[in-house]
Amino acid sequence: MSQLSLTDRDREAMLAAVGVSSVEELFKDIPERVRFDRQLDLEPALSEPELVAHLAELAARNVDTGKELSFLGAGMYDHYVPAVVDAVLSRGEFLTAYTPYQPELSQGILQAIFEYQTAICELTGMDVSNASGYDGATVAADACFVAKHATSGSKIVLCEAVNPQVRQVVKTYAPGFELEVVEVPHRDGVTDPGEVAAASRDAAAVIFQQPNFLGCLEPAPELAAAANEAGALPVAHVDPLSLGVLEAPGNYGCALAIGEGQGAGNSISYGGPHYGFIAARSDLIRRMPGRIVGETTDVDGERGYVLTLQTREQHIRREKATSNITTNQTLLALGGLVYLCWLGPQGLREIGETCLSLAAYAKERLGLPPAFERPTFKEFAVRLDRPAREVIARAREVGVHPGYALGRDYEGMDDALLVCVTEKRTPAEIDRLAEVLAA
Amino acid sequence: MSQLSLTDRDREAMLAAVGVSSVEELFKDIPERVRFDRQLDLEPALSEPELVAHLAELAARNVDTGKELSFLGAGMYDHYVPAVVDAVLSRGEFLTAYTPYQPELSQGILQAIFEYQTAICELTGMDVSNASGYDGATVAADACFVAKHATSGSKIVLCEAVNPQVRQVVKTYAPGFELEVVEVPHRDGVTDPGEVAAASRDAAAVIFQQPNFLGCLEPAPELAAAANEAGALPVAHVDPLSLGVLEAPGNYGCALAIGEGQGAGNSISYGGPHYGFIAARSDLIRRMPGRIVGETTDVDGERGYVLTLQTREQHIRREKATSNITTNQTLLALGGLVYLCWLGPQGLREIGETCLSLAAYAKERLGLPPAFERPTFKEFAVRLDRPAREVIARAREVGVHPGYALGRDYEGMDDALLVCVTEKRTPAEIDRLAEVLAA
Amino acid sequence: MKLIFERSQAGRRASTLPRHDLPVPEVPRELRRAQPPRLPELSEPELVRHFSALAARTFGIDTGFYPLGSCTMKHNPRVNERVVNLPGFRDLHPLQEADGAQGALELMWRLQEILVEISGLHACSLQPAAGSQGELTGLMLMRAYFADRAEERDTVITADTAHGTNPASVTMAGYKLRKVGTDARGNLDLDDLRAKVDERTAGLMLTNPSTLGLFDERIEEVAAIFHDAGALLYYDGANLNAVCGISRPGDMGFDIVHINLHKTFSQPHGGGGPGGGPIVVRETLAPFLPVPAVVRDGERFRLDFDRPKSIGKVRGYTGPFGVFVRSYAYIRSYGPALRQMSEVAVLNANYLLARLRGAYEVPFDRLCMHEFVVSARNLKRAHGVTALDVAKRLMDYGFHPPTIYFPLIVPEALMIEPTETEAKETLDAFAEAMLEIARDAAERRDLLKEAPHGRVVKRLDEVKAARRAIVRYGFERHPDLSQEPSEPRALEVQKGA
Amino acid sequence: MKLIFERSQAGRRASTLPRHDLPVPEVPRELRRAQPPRLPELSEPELVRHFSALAARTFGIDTGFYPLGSCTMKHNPRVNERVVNLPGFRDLHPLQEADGAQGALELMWRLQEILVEISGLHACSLQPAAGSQGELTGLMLMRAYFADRAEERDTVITADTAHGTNPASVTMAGYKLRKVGTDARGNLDLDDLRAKVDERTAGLMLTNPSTLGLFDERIEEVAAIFHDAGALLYYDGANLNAVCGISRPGDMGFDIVHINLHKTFSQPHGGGGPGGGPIVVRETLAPFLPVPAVVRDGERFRLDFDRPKSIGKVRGYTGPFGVFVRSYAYIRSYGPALRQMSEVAVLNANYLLARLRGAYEVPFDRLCMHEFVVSARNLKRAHGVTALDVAKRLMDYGFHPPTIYFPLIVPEALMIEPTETEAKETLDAFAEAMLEIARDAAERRDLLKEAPHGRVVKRLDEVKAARRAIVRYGFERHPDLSQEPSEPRALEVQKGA
Ligand SMILES: Cc1ncc(COP(=O)(O)O)c(C=O)c1O
Ligand SMILES: Cc1ncc(COP(=O)(O)O)c(C=O)c1O
Repeated sequence: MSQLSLTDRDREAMLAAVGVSSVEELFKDIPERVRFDRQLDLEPALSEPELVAHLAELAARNVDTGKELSFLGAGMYDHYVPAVVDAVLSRGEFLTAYTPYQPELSQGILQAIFEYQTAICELTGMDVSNASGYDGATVAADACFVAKHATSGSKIVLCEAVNPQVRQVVKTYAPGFELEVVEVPHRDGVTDPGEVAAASRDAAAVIFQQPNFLGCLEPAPELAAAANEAGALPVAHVDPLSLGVLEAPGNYGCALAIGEGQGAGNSISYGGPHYGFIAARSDLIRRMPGRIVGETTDVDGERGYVLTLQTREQHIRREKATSNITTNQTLLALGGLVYLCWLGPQGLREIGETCLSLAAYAKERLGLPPAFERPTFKEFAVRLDRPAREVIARAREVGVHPGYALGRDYEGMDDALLVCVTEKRTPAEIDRLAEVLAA
Repeated sequence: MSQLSLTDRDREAMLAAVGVSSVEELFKDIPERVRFDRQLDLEPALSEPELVAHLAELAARNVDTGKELSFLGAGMYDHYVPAVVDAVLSRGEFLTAYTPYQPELSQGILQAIFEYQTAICELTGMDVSNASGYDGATVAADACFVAKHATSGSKIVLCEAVNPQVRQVVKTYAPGFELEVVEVPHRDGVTDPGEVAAASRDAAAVIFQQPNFLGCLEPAPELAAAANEAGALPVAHVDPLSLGVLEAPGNYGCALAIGEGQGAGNSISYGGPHYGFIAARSDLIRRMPGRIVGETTDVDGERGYVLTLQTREQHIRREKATSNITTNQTLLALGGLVYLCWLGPQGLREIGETCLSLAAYAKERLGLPPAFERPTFKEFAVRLDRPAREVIARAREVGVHPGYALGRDYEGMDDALLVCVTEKRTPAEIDRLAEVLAA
Repeated sequence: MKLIFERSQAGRRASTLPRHDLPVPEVPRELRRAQPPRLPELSEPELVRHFSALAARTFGIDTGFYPLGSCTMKHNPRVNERVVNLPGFRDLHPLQEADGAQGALELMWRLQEILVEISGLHACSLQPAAGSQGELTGLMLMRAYFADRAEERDTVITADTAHGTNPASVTMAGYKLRKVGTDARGNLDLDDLRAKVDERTAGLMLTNPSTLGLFDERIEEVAAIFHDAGALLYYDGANLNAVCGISRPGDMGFDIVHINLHKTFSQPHGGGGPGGGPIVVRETLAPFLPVPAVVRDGERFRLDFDRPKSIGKVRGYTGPFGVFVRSYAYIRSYGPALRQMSEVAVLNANYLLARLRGAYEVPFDRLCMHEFVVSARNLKRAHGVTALDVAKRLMDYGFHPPTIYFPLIVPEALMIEPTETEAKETLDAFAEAMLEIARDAAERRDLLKEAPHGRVVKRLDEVKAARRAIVRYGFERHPDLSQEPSEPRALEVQKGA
Repeated sequence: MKLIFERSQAGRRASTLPRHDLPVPEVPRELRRAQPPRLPELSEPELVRHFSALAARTFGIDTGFYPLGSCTMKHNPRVNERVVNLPGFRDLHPLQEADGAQGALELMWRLQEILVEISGLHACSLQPAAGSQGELTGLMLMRAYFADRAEERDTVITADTAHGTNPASVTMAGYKLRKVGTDARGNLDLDDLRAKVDERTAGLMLTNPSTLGLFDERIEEVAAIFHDAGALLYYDGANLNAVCGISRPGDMGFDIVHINLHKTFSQPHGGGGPGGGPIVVRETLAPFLPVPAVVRDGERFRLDFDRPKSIGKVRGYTGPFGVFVRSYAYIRSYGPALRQMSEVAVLNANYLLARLRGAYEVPFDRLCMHEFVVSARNLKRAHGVTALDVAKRLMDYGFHPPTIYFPLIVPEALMIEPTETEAKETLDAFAEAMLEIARDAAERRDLLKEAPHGRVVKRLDEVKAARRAIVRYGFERHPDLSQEPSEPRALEVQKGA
C-alpha cells in the first residue's frame, strides 16, 4: 500500500515491543461476537492509474458548465475562480493543516483567518465574522440559534423569497431550537415590509435575501427596519458578489449578515464543499458560533493570532455552547479571502456592474415577459409559453442550459424560468440563448 | 495590469528620484531612428477569464490522449504521471527559483538535483550525470561534443534504428563540431555489430538506441564492444522505463548513456518541455556539458550542495566551454526524480513487466504479420495490407489512434505500423484496437 | 508579518475582468452601496508572496508528524486532489438535471453502499457537512423516530469522556443531557448507566473506541440496556479509523452512525475543514433520513425527494460532493484491504504507547486502539511541568503536539494518535523526544517552560486575546496591543480533538 | 537534512500500478537487467514530506525579491499554469496528425506572428529550447546563409561584455571568435570594431541593451559596419524585456534574433529551466530556418517539412510547446500595452540605480535600461569587502542576491535587475539594505564576512566540492566530507546571468 510506511521488519519489531505475537492480538479487547469475521465486501483495489481512469469515466458522464452553455444559477454560481486561488489552496501547508490549536506553529493560517474575518466584515458592514460555517443554508440555522438566545422571541420570520435550500434547512433545525417558523409570501417578486412587521411580533429573527431567490432586489432597509421595530434581529442573506454595487447589510440596520460563499472563490463542485459566512454586530460577538481568531501578543510584544472567545465553543462550553460546529470550511474560506483580495474594491464593483449590464442585455435580447417588474442583479425570471422544464429539456438538447424552473419551488410558476448571467457569459452567448429560446 | 505593482503616485515619486520628467525621457539614449514610433500590432488584451476561455477553445481543437484511444509512441510516451509529481512541481519555491548560484538559499533544489544525478546514475549504471539536457535529441549532440574532445575520432557512427528526431539533430550539430556522420542501416530491425565495427574506424562515438526506434531489442553489448574495440565511445540512447527489465548501459561497457526523460515523469505536452538525460563514466566527468551539483561542507562541517566543476561551463570557460547550455530543464528533471522515487526499484520492474506482457498480448491479439522477428519491449511493428497512414486515418475516425507510420522515416516501410502499449492500456483496449484494425 | 490590509496601496489590483460597452442599469439609490468595502489592493505578485509567506508559517501533515488525538491526521494522497479537480466534478451544477449528473449520482450511490458495508447498517445519507452535523442529524432522526411512534422521550445520555460536540449537539437537538461515568478499565460504568436509563431516554451517544482510545469491552451489554429500554444507540464515528473491517458499529448494536470522512477517509483538513459527516442507519430509521436521497433505478441514478417522513434538509443540495470524491477514491485505492489501514493505525498507536509507558502515566493501562491517552501528572507533581509545557517543547523537535487536556477525565492529558501513514522511524523519533522531555522536566525545567524556541512567535497571551477581542483589522483605528502589558498566558484548556 | 536515498527502507513504495495476469515474455539473458537500480523506497507520505522540506529550503520569486541580473526574474502569473495544464495541450502527442492538433498549431502560429511583430523581423522558428540554443541556431543559419552564397567567412565577433554563451556558441558552431572592446560610455568601441571586421567576418553577436544594462547609442553605425562588410548581426534577446514596443531589433539593424521566452515572457524558471529560445530572422534567412515550420493554409495550420535549404532540426519535434502556451497567454494578457511592461522594468531599474548611486561605484553612469551594474570596488579598496560579501549579506535581509562578477569588465560587479513586477516598497527595502551594508562594511565588517546568518548552511567550500567531485550518492561507500578540513571558500566568480 502506497500510504502505509511499515516494512515487515518494522512490523515484527513493533509487535515485539508491544508484547503481542500478532496483529490479531491487538484487538483482543473486542468481544468475540462483535468482531467482523469476514472480509469487507468492497470492489478490488485500484492502482493509481486505474483509479484516475475510473473517476475520469464517472466525471465524463456529467454535463458540467464547460460542456454546456449555462445560465443556471439559483444559489450556485458559475463565476470565474482565478488561478491564484488554486495556487494558494494547493499549498501543502494549508491543505494538510487542521484547526490551529497551537498558534506558534500556525500563525500563517491564523493570520489568514483573521484577514478573512476582516474581509467579510468589510464586505457586509459588520463587526465580527467567524472562520466559516458549512454553507449558505446552515448559517441561516446558526443565525436562528444566535437570535434565540439574543432575544426573547419564540419564532423565526422567513421570507418566501429566500432560497428554498435555506428555508428547508431552517425548518429542519427550528424544532430543536424550540422556534416556530412563519413564512411571509412574496408579492410580485418582493417581500412587503408591512407583512413582515405584522409577522414579527415576538419573533427572534427575520430572515430575508438580497437579491432574493426570484432575482429581485428586496426593499432591504425597510425589511430590516420592520424587524428592528418588532425587536427581532434582521438577518440578511446576501450574495457576496453583489456587495460592490448593493448596500452592505450592516449599513441598513441588520444584526446579522449571512450568505453562501461559493460564488466568491469556490468552484461549484455539485454543491460543495463551500463556505457559508456569518457576520454580526459587535453586541452579538459572544453568541457567535464556531471558530474566531483574535489578535494578541507574546511576551516580547510580538503580534500574533490565536483562536479566541473559546468559552462560546463546544470543546469548552459543552452543552452550553453557542454551536456544536468543530470541523468547518476554513480551506474554502481561505479561497474566499484570496478571491476577494484578487478582486479588490475596484474588481468587486466591476464584477457587479458587468453582471448588471449583461443581465440587462439578456432581458432585452430574450424579449420574454418578465415574471416580475422589479430591479434585479444577475438573475431575473421570465414567463414562457410552455412549462419551464420542457423548455429546459429542449434547450439542453442543443447544448444550452437556459436556467432554473421556479415551478420546482413555487406554486403556479411552472412557466417561470430564472436566468442567471455571470461575468463569464458574453453578449454572443446571450444572443445564442435568445436564439434557442426563440426556437 | 495585474502584474505591475506601481501606483501613479509611485510612478511620480520614482521619476522624480531618477531626475527625469517622463518615462519617455528614460529612453533618450535610444537613437531617434531606431525608436519604435507606433503601437505594437497585437490583438487586444484579454482579461483572465477571457484568456482562459480563449485557450480552452484552442485546446479543445486538439485530439489529446484522453480523447482518443492511443497506441502512438515513437519516442513520446503516454505513461501515467503520478499526482505527487504535480504536487511537487507546483510548489512555488521550485517553480519560481532559477539556477542555484547562491547555495545558502538554494539547498533544497541543489539537493534535489544531486538526488536526480544519483537516480540517473543508478538507472543507467553510470558514475556522473548532469542536471539535465534539453531533450532526448540534443543530449545526443552533447554526447558527440564530449566524444570529439575525448577521442581523436573525426566521425560519428549513427545507427539508422535510432529515433529519426535524434538523428536529424545530430546531423544538424555535427558540421559545427567538424564531425562527419556515418549511418549504419538496420538489418531486419536490428543493427549488425559487424557493420558497426567496420564503420567505427577513427570514429569518435557510436550511437545506438535500446530498445531501438523500430521497437526491437538491439544486441547492445555487442554494439558497445564493437565501438570500444575501435576506440570510439559507445553511446546508448535508452528508454528509462525499460531499465527495470533491460540491462543498464554502464553494465555493458558504454561510455555514455543518454535518453529522453519524458516517459519518466513528464506529460507529453506536444513534444516539450521535457528533460534529456546524459550520464557518463567517471573518466568523462570534466567533459560533461551543463550544470553539475556536488557535495561539500560549510565551515562547521555541515553537509551542503553547490554547483561544481564550473570550469567546464560557458560562464567561466567561455569559448573553451564543454557546452553553451545555461537554462536547462531542471523542473522537468525534478519531475523525473519524483517519478523515479515514486516507482522505486519494485515499481520500475513492474512497469517494465506490464509493458512487456501487454505488448505481447497485443501482438497476439492483432495477429498481424510482424515487421521484424525480434524480441521487443513496449513497441512493435506490424505489416498491414494497406499504407499505414490510410489505416491510421480510418481508425482515428472511430476514436482509435493505432500507432506510428514507419514509412514517415524509413524507405519501403509504408505498410509498417509501429504500435506502442504502455501500462495505461488495458487488455480490453487492446481488444478494441484489434477489432478496429481487423475491420 | 504585515496583514494583507497593511500591504494595500490604493490603485493596485490583481484582477482583470471582462468589460463590455453595455449600459449599466442604475441601482435604486437606497439600495446602492455608498462606501466601497476596504478590501486590500495588491498586484498578483504581491498576493502570491503574501500567501506563500503565510503558508510557510503554517504546519501541516506535509511539514511533519501531527499526532493530534481524535483528529486522525493521516497523509492525504495527492491523487485525490487530482480527481476532485476533474471538470466533470469540479464544474458540475448541483441543480443540473439528473441525466446530466449520472456520474456524480453514481459516485454518491457507490459511496453510500460502501459506508453501509463498513458500518454494518442499512441506509445512508451523505448530506451532513461534518461529524458535528452528523450528530445533530442523528439526534433529529431519533426525534422523528419517536415522534412517529408517539413516544415521549426527552433525554440523551453521553459519556463523561465524550467529545464536546456530543453534549452540544444534544442541546441543539432540543434534548436534555445526562452524563454517565467511566469505570476503572475505561469502559462505560454499567451501574451508573443502568441507573440513568429509563423510559424518557431517547438514546446514547458513544464513541467506540472511546476518546481514551479504548474499545468498550462490554459494548453488547450497553446496547442491551438501551434497546431493552426502547432507546437507540448513536455511534460517534470519529474513531472509526481503528476498526474498519475489524468491528462494525451495526454489529456492536448501534442504530445510527456518523462517519467523519475527513478523518478515516482522508479529506485534507484544510486548516480546519472542510469535512463530511455522512450518517448510516438501521432500516427502521431509513424513512427519516434527509432529502434528497440518492437512489438507483436499474441503470439510472436519481435524487428522490419523495420521503414523507424525512426530517428535511440539514444542508444545501446533497452535501459536500468534493469530499465524497476524495473519500470514494481513497477507499477504492484500498479495496477490501481497508482492514490493513486500521490494523496499522492500531499497531502504530500501541507501539508508541509501549515506548512511552513509564515516562508518562497511563491512566487506563490496556492495549489501545488507534490512539491512546497518557498523563503528564507525574511531571506536574514532581516538577510543575504541565501537559502544555510538554506540547510546546515538542515543537522544538519539529513535531506538532498531540491533543492536550482532553478527554476531561484525565488530568494533564496528552491524547496521541499517530495514524497508519507514519513510518516507524518517525514514531521512534517522537518517542525519543517525549522521553527526553520527561528527563528535561527534572533537569532543564526552564527549557520547557519557555518553549517553543525559534518560532515566529513565543507563547501567546490568550487571556489578552479574549479580553480585548480584536477579531478584525481596524485600519487607522487598529489598536497596538504591543503597548499593553502581556504575559505568556497560553491557557491550560483543551487544545485539539 | 537526509538525502532521499538515506530515507529509503527496503520494501516500501509509493507507487501502485496496474497488474494483469498475462504471461511476461522472457528478455534474452544477455539483455536482461542483472542488478536492480538502487532507487529509493519510500511511501507516498514520506515522499511528499521529503520534497516539501526541500521546497522549504529553496528561494523562489514567490519567496521574495530576486534581482538576479540578466535573468529577468519577474512574477509568473498563475493563470499560465492553469492553461498549460489543459488536457488538450498537456496530453497532446507531437506526432498527432495535423487535423488532431489544429489548436496547438494555431497557437504556435499566432506566437510566431507576435514575435515577428515585437522583433521587427520577418520569419520565426520556435524550435530552440533556450537562449543558448537560439544562439547556436542563429550561428548555424549564418553558416548556411554564407554557404548558400558560396562565401567563406569563419569569424564571429562578440563584445567583451558578452554573456559566456556567446563565445561558447561561436565555438560550437565551428566559428573563430574575435572580441571587441567597450568604450568609455559603455558602447561598443567602434574603432576597435572597424579594425576587426573584414571579409572573413560572418557576423556580430550583440546584446542590446548590453549586459551593462546600457543601450548602444551608436547601434546604427555598428550595423552599418557589418552590413557594409556583407556580414550579419545577431541579437542576443536576453535583454528584450527593456525594449518591447520601444525599440525593435530589426529596426536596429539586426538580422537574427533569439528571444528568451522564460525571461521576457515569464516562463517559471523552475530551478534552472525549462526555457524557450525562438529565433526570428529577416526574409533572406528564412529559407534556412529549422524544420518543421508551422504554416497556415487559409483556415488550416500544418507542419511544413519541405524546406530544402533548412539547417535541419536543432531539437525534437517543434520545441518546448508548454513554454509557448505560457508565453502566448502572457503576451495576450498585455496586448498592445506590452510596452508598459518594458517601461516599468526600466523605471524600476533607474529608480533603484538612483538610490544606490554614491554608496556603490557606477562604472558607466548613464540612464540604464531594465538593469544596471554597480561595483563594490570602493568597499573592497576601503574595507576588503567584496561583491560576494555584499551578496551573502543581502540574504540576511531576505533578498536573493543580484548577479555578481558579471559582466567581466567590471570588477566586483553587482548586476541588478529588479523587473517590472516589483513594488516600490520592495525596491526601497532593498535599497535600504544595500546602503546599510555599505555602511556596515566600514563598521561591522565581520557581519558581512560571516554572512549569511541563520540559513541552513553557512558559506560552502566550493574548492572542496570541485576537488572531491562527489556528484552522486555513494550508498555504503559514500564519503563523510565533514571529516575533511574545510574553509568557507565561496569562489569570487560569476554567480548568475
Ligand atoms: C470524538 C469526536 N466526536 C465528534 C467530532 C466532531 O466531528 P467534526 O469535527 O467532523 O464536526 C470530533 C472531531 O472534531 C471528535 O474527535
Ligand atoms: C545575456 C544573455 N545571453 C544569453 C543567455 C543564455 O540564455 P539561456 O539561459 O536561455 O540559454 C543569458 C541567460 O542565461 C543571458 O543573460
